[in-house]
Amino acid sequence: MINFGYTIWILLLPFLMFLLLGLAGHKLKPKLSGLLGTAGLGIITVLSYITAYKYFFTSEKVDGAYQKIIALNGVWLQLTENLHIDIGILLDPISVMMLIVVTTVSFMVHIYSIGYMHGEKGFERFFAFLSLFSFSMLGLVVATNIFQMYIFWELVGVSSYLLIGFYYTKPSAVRASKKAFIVTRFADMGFLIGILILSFNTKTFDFISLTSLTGPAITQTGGAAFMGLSVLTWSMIFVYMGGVGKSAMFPFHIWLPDAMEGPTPVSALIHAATMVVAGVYLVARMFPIYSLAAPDALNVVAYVGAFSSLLAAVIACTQTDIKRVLAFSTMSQIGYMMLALGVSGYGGHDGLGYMASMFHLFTHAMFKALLFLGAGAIIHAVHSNHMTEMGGLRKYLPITHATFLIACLTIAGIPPLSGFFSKDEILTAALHHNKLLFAVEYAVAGLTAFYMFRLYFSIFWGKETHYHHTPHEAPALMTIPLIILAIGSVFAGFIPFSKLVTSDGMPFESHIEMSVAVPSVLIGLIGIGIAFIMYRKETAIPDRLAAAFKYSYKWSYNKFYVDEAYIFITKNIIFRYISTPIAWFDRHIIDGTMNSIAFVAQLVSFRIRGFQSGQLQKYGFVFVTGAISLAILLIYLWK
Amino acid sequence: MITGVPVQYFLILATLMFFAGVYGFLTRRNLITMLMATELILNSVNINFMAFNRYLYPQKMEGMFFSLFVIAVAASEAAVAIAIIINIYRRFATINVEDVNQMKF
Amino acid sequence: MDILTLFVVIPVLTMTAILFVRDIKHVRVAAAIGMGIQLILAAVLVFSYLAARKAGASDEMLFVRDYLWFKNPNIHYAIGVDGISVAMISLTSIVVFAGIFASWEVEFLTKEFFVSLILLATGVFGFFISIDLFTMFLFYELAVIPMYLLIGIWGSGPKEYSAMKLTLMLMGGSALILAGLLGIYFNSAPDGGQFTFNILEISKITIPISAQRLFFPLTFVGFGVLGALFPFHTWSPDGHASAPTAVSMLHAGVLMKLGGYGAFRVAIFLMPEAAAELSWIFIILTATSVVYGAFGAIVQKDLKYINAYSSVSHCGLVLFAILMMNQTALNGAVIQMISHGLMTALFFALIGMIYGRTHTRMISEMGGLMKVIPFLSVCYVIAGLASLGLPGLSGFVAEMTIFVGAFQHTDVFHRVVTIVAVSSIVITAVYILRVVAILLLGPTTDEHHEHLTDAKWFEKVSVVTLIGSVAGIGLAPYWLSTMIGTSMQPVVEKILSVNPF
Amino acid sequence: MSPDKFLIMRHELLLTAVVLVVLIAEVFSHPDKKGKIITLSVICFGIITALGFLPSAEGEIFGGMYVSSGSRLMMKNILNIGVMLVFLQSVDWLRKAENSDKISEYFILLISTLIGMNFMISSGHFLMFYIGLELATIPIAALAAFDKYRNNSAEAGIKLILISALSSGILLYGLSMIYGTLGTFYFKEIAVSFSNSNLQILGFIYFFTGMAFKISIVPFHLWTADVYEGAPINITAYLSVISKGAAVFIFIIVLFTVFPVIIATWQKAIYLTSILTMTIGNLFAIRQQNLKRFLAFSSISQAGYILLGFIGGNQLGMASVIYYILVYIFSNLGAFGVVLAISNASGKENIDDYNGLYHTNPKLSLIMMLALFSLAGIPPVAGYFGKFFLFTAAAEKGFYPLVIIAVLNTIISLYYYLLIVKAMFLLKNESPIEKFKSSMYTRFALGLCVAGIVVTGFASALFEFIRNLSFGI
Repeated sequence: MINFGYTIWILLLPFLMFLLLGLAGHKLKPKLSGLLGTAGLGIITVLSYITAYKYFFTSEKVDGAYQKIIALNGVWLQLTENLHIDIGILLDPISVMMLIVVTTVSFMVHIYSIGYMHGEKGFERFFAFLSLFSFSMLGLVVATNIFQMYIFWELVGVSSYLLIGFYYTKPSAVRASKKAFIVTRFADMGFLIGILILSFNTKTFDFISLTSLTGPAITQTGGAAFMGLSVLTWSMIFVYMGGVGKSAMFPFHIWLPDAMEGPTPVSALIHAATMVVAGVYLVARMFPIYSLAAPDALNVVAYVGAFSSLLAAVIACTQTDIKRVLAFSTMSQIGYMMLALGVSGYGGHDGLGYMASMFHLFTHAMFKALLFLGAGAIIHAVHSNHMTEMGGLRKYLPITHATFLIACLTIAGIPPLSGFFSKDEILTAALHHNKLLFAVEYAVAGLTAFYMFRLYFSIFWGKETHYHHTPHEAPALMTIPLIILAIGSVFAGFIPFSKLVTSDGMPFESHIEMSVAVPSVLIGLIGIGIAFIMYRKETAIPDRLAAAFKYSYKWSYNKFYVDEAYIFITKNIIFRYISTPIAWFDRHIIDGTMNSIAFVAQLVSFRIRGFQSGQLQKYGFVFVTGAISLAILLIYLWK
Repeated sequence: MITGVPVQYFLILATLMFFAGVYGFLTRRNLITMLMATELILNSVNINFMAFNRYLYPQKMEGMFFSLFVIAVAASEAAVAIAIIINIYRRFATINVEDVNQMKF
Repeated sequence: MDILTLFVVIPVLTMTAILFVRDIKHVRVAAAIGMGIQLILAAVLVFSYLAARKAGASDEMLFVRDYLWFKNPNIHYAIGVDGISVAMISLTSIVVFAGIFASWEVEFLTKEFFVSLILLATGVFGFFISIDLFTMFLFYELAVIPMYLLIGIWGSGPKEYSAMKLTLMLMGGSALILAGLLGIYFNSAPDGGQFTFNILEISKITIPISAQRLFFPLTFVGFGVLGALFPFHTWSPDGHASAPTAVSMLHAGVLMKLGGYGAFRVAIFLMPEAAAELSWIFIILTATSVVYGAFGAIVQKDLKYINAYSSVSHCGLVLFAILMMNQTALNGAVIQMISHGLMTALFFALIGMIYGRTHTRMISEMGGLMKVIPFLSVCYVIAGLASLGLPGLSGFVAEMTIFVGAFQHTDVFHRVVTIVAVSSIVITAVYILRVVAILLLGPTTDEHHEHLTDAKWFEKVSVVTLIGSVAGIGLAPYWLSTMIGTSMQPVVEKILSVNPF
Repeated sequence: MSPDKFLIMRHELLLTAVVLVVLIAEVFSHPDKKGKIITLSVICFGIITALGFLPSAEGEIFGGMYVSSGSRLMMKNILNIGVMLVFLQSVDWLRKAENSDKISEYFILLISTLIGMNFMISSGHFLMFYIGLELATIPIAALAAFDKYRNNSAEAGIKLILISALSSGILLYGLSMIYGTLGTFYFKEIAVSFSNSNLQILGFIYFFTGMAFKISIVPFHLWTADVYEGAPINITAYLSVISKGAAVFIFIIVLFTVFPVIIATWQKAIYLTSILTMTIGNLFAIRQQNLKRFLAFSSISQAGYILLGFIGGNQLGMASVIYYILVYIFSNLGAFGVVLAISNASGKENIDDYNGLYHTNPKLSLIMMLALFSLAGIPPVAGYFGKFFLFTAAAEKGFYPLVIIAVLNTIISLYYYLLIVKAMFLLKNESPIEKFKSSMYTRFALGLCVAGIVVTGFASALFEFIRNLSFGI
C-alpha cells in the first residue's frame, strides 16, 4: 500500500493560495500575486502527475483491477448515527485521470492568464478566484462521498459565478453570472433531493459502499415505486439533474453561452475543460448504480446526452460569436460523453462506452481548452469576438493559426489526432447499443466538422477585413500554453485508456472498428469540405442558404428560443404571478387582518361610548337593570 | 302583635316603596326629587327591617337598630347632597339633572 | 457568584456605568467594554462547559443553581446551561458585541439608546440561562419591551406604527405563553406532590395528554409569534424596516431566536405527545412560511424588507426543523438559529452602514456600489452567499443538517414537505443574487454615490466579528454540532419515548 | 369590658385622634398660618402610619361587631401607606391660594373616610359594615365637590352622592332580605346558617351590586369616569386606589367568610362581570384624551383583573388580591402623582400635552413610564408579579378561559399605556411642558412610589407574609 497522504496538499495549497490572494492580494503587486497563483498550481500539477504515476504503475492491483484508494478521510459533520459528511480524498482511475486533466489545463490557463489578463483591474482577484476554482474542482474530483461532491459542486458553481461576473461593471456579465448560478442552483436542488432520497434508502453517503456491487444501493434496488420507476431510479434521475445543470445539457444549457461573458481563460478552464464535465464525472462516479440498479435512469442519461449534442451542433452552425460557437460545441461534445455513458454496460468489454466517455473527456479537455485559448489569442488580437469582423488572420497569427487548425482537425475526428480515437470508441459503443443514437451521433460528427471549419475558415481565411491596427501575435506567455496543449491533443489519443480507466477497473482490449471509423472519418471530411466551399473565400452561398431555410435558420440562430421560454417563466410566472401576489397578500390580507383587529377595537370603543352619556339617570338605569338581570340570570337561568 | 295585619302587607308595601323610589330616581329630573326618591328606597328598607324584626325575630332588636342607623345615615347623606345641589345651582343655575352632563363619553 | 448569573449581572453593571458617565464617547466605550467582557465570559463559558463535559459531567444541565424565590407558587431562580443554551449565549454575546460597534455613531439620546439596547441583551441572556419557566418568561418579556422604545425613538420611517405593532404582537404571543405556562405549572404534578416551574423536573413527568392538547398550541404559537411563524410574522417586515441598525441586528439575530428556543425547550420538550399529535398543522404552516417568505422577498424593493422576509423564511425553517422532532433535525434547528442569527445580523449591520452612506434603502436607487465601497460590498456578498447556503459558510451546515434530518422520517408526509422546504434554496439564491446584482454590481447609477467612503474601523470590527463566526462555523461545524448533539440526547430520548418515529 | 380592649381598634382611635388634632389646630391657628396645618397633619399621619405596624392584639369587641385579625390589620396598614402617599402628593395642591381656607376640611374629611374604611374592613356585623361603608362614601362626595368654583367638581360630587345613595339603598334592600331569612347580621351566624334559597341569593346579589359599585365593576361602573374626571386629582387618586382597595378588601373577606356556601353562584357572577369589566374598561380607555378619565377607565379594567383573584376562593387568590392592591397603590399613585405634579405646574391634563415630556422633564416621564409598565404588568416591575399571581390564582382553580381572556385584555391595556409612553418619549412638541421642579413632598412621595414599584415585586418575603396572613374558603 502506497501512502498517498501528501495528496492533502493538492487540496490545501490552492485553498491557502485563495485565502492569501483574496485577503492580502490587494496589498501585493499584481505580477507577484499572478506568479504566486501559478507557482502554487505548478506544484499541484507536479503532485498530481506523481500521484497518477504512483497510482497507475506502482499501486498493486487486486486480481488485475485498479482499487479505490482512500488517501485520507475525516468526518466533517455528523448528521445521524450512520450518515456523516466526510471530507477526504478518494483515488481511483477516473479521479486520478481528472486530477491530471484539471491540473494540466488549469496550469496552462494560469500561465496564459498572466499574459492575457495583463494590466486588467483586479488582476489578483482573478487569480484568487482561479485558485478558489481549482480548489473546488479538485475537491469535487477526489470526493470520497456524494455529499462532499455536493459541497464542492456548489463551490465550483460559485467560483464560476464569480469568474463569469469578473467584469462586474458590465451589466451583461452580471446578468450572465446570475443566470449561470441560478440555473445550476436549480439543477443542484435536484441533486440534493436525489442525495436525500438515496441516503434515506441506503443510509450512506460513501461512494465506495454506494457503488460496491454488494452495497445497499445495488442490492436493495427495490423500494416503493412511483410512476413505475423504483425509488432508486428516481433518486438517480434527480442526481443526474444536477449533472445536467452543471454540464449544460438540455434543458439547462442556457447558461453556458452567456457564461462566455467571462474572461476567455475562464471559459477555457471552467466552461470547456473542467467544470462542465463535472456532470459526466458524476454519472461515471455513480456508474455502477446507474448501470446495474437503475437502467432507466441510464437511458435518460443517454437520450438527454444525444439530444443535447444534436441541438447544440445545429445551433453552433449559425452562431457568429466565436466563443458561443465553441460553447455550443462544448455542449455537443459533452452530449457525446453522456451518451457514451448512457450506452455503456458495466464491466469488461461492455464498459466500452464508459471508457470511451472518459477518454473523450480527456481528449476534449485538451483540444477544447486549446480552442478557447486560441480564440482568446484571436480576440486579444482583434478586440472582437464576432467572426464577421475577422478574416485572413492566418498571416498575422501564425502560431495561433497552426494550433487552432490542429484543434479543429482533432475535434473533427481526423486520424491520427486524439479526437478521432475517443470519438470512434463512442460511436462503436453507440452502434452496439442503440442504432438510433448511433445515427444521431453520426450526424453530429458531420455537423461538428462543418461548424468548426466554418469557424476556422471565416477567421483565418475568408475576406480580408481591414483592422484599425494590424493584429499581432500574442506574447509567449500565451502561445506556449497553446503549443503544449496542441501537442497534448495530438498525442493524447495514443494513451491506452482501456488499460487504465475502465468501468470496473479491469483493463481490456479495445481496437478500432473499421466499420465505424471509416464512415465517421468520411463524414468528418465531408463536413470540412462543405465548410471549405462555403467559407474558404467569401461567397453568397451562406446567405442564400440562410434565405432558403429562413425559418430553420432563424430558429437555430435564436437557439430555438429556449432562453425566451425561460425568461417567460421567470419574469412572468415567478415574478408576476407568484411573488408579487404573495407580497401583496402578505401586506394587505395577513397584515390587514392584524391591523383590522386594532381597527375593530377602536370601532367598538367608539360605538359603545353611548353608555357613558353623562346622564346620571341613565347610569342609574343601567345600574338597576344590571342588578336585576344579574339576579334573574343567577337565580333562574344559570343555576 | 298588630292583629290582622300579616307581615306580607308590610313586605308588599316595602317592595312597592322600593320600586317607587327606584322609578322616581330614574325618571324625575329634579335633583331634589331624586334625592327624595333615594330616601324612599331607604325607608322601604327600614320597613323591611322593622317588619322582619317585629314578626319573625321579635326577641332581638337588630332590625330596629339597623333602621335607626339607616335613618341617621340617610340624614347625613341628605345634608351633603343638598349642599352639593346648592353648589350645583350656583354653578349651573339649574338643578335639572339632564343639564348636569358636562362630562361624558 | 456563579458564572451564569454573571451574564445577567455584567449587563446590569454596564447599564449603571453608562448611566453615570457623562460624555457620549465614554458611553459607547463603556458599552463596548461591558459587552467585550460579556464576549470573553461567553468564551470562558464555552470552554469550561466543554471541559466539564470532557471531565464526564453527564447531567442534562451544567452549572445548575437553584434558589427558592417564592414558596407558593413554587417559583425559583433556577439557572443552568446545556450545549444548546451555551451555543445560544455565545451567539448572543457575539451579536450584541457587533451591535454595539454597529451603533457607534448614535448621536440622539445616546445614553438611553445603549441602556435600552443592553437591557434587551440582559433579557436575552437571562432567558437562555434560566431553566425555571417563571424566570424564563420574566426575562422573555424583559427582552421584548425595550424594542418599543428602541424602534420608536431611534427608528426611521413609520416608526411609531411599527413599534406599536411589533410590541403588541409580541406581547400577544407572550400572553399566550403565560397561559400555557400556568397550564403546565398546574399539571406539573399529575400524581400529587409539589407543582413546579422547573423545566428539568417537569420533563421527568408526563403532563396529561388532555392538558397538553390545550397548552401545546398556546405555547408553540406564543413562541412562534416571536419566531415569525406564518401567519403571525407581519410584525417582522415593519419592525425591521423601521428599527435602527443595531436593533434590527439584535432583534433578527437574537430575539427571534428566543421564539425558536422557547418553542423547542418548552413546547416540544415538555409536551411531546401533543406535539407529535398536532405537529402536522404547524409543519404545514412552517413549510409555507419557508417558501412564502422566500417568494415574498423576491419582489421587495427595500433592503430591510428583503431581509425581513428572508428572516421569515429562515426562521420558518427553524420551527420546521423543531417540529420534525428527531435528533438531526433538532440539531439543525439550533445550528440554523445560530447561523441565521449571525448572518442576518451581518446583513442588517451592512444595510445600516450602506444606508448611512447612501441615505436610501431602495435598491432601485442604488447600483454599482462594489466599485465605491468594496469592503462593505464584498462583505454583503459573503453574507448573501451564507444566506443562500454556500458550503464553507454557516448557512449550508444548518440547512443540510435540517434537510437530511427532516428527510429521515419514515412517513411520506414529512419527506414530501421537506422537499417543498428544500426548494427554498433556489428561491433564496434568486433574491439574494438579484439584490447583489442590482445593488453592488454593474455601473454606478447615482453620481452622488461616486465618492462614498468605505467602512470605518468600528464598522470593520463589527462586520469582521460576524463574518469570522459565520465562516468559522461553516468551515469546522463538527465541534458545534457535536456539542449541541450531545445536549440534544435527553430531549430526543424523551421524545422518542413517547412517539418513536 | 375593660377599656384596654378598645386598643384593638388602635387604627381607628389613632385616626380619630388625628382628626381631632387637626380640628383643634384649625380652630386655634392664625388665619394666615393655615399652611402649617398641612405639615402638622402630614406628620401626624406619618406617625400613625408608622404606629400601625406595631404588633397589635387580635380579637373582637362589641360582641363580635368589630373583629380585628392579622390580615385586616395588614389591610389597614396598606391603606395607611396609600393615604400617606396621597397626602404627600396633595401638599402642593393644598398650598394653592384657592384652597388655603379648606386645608383642614380636606384632611378631616379624608381621614374620616379612612376611619370608615377601617371600620368597614374590621366589621364582623353588617351594621358595622354599613356604617363604615357610608362613612367611607359620603365625605368623599363632599371631597369630590371640593373645588367650589369648578362645574365639573360639583357635577362629580352630585353624581357620586346620588348613585352611591341608590346603590346603598339596593345593598340595604338585599341585606334586609338576608336578615329576613336568617334573622341575624353577624357574619359568623350568617355563614353557618346560610342556605341556597332564592331569596337569600337575591339578597346576596343586591349586596354584590353594592360592592360592585364601590369597586366600579361593569355594569355598575358608569359613575367612575365622570367622578374621577371631575374631582380634584388627588381625590381621584384616593378614590381609585384607597376606597377601591378598601372595598376590595372587605368584599373578599365577606365573600370568603360569609358566603362560602354559594361560592358557585358568586363565581358565576364574578366570571361574567370580570370579563365585562376588563373588556369594557379597556375599550373605553383606548379613546380617552383626558388623563384622569383615562386612568379612571384603566382602573376599571384593573378591577376586572383583581376579580380574577376572587374567583378561585383560594388562599393564593386572597393573597394575590391583597398583594396586587399594594402594588396597585404604588403604581397608580405613581401615575397620579406625576399627573398631579404636572397639572399643578402647568394645569395640563391631556395626553397630547405630554408630547415630548421626556425632553423637558425626564425624571417625571421615567416615573410615569415605570408606573404605567407596572400597571400593564411588564417585568421586572411589581405589577408583573401582581398580575402573574392573580392569573395563577385563577388558573389554580382551572379558570383557563378566563385567564386567556384576561391576558389578551392585558394586550389592549398595554396598547393604551404605551400611547402615553409614546407621547412622552416618541412624539415631538413645539410647546412642551416646560421644565419645573416640584416640592420636596411630591418628590418624596414619587420616590416612595418608585421604590415600591421596583422593590415590591422582587421582595418575595413580602408576598409570603401576606400569603401566610390570608386565607381561603
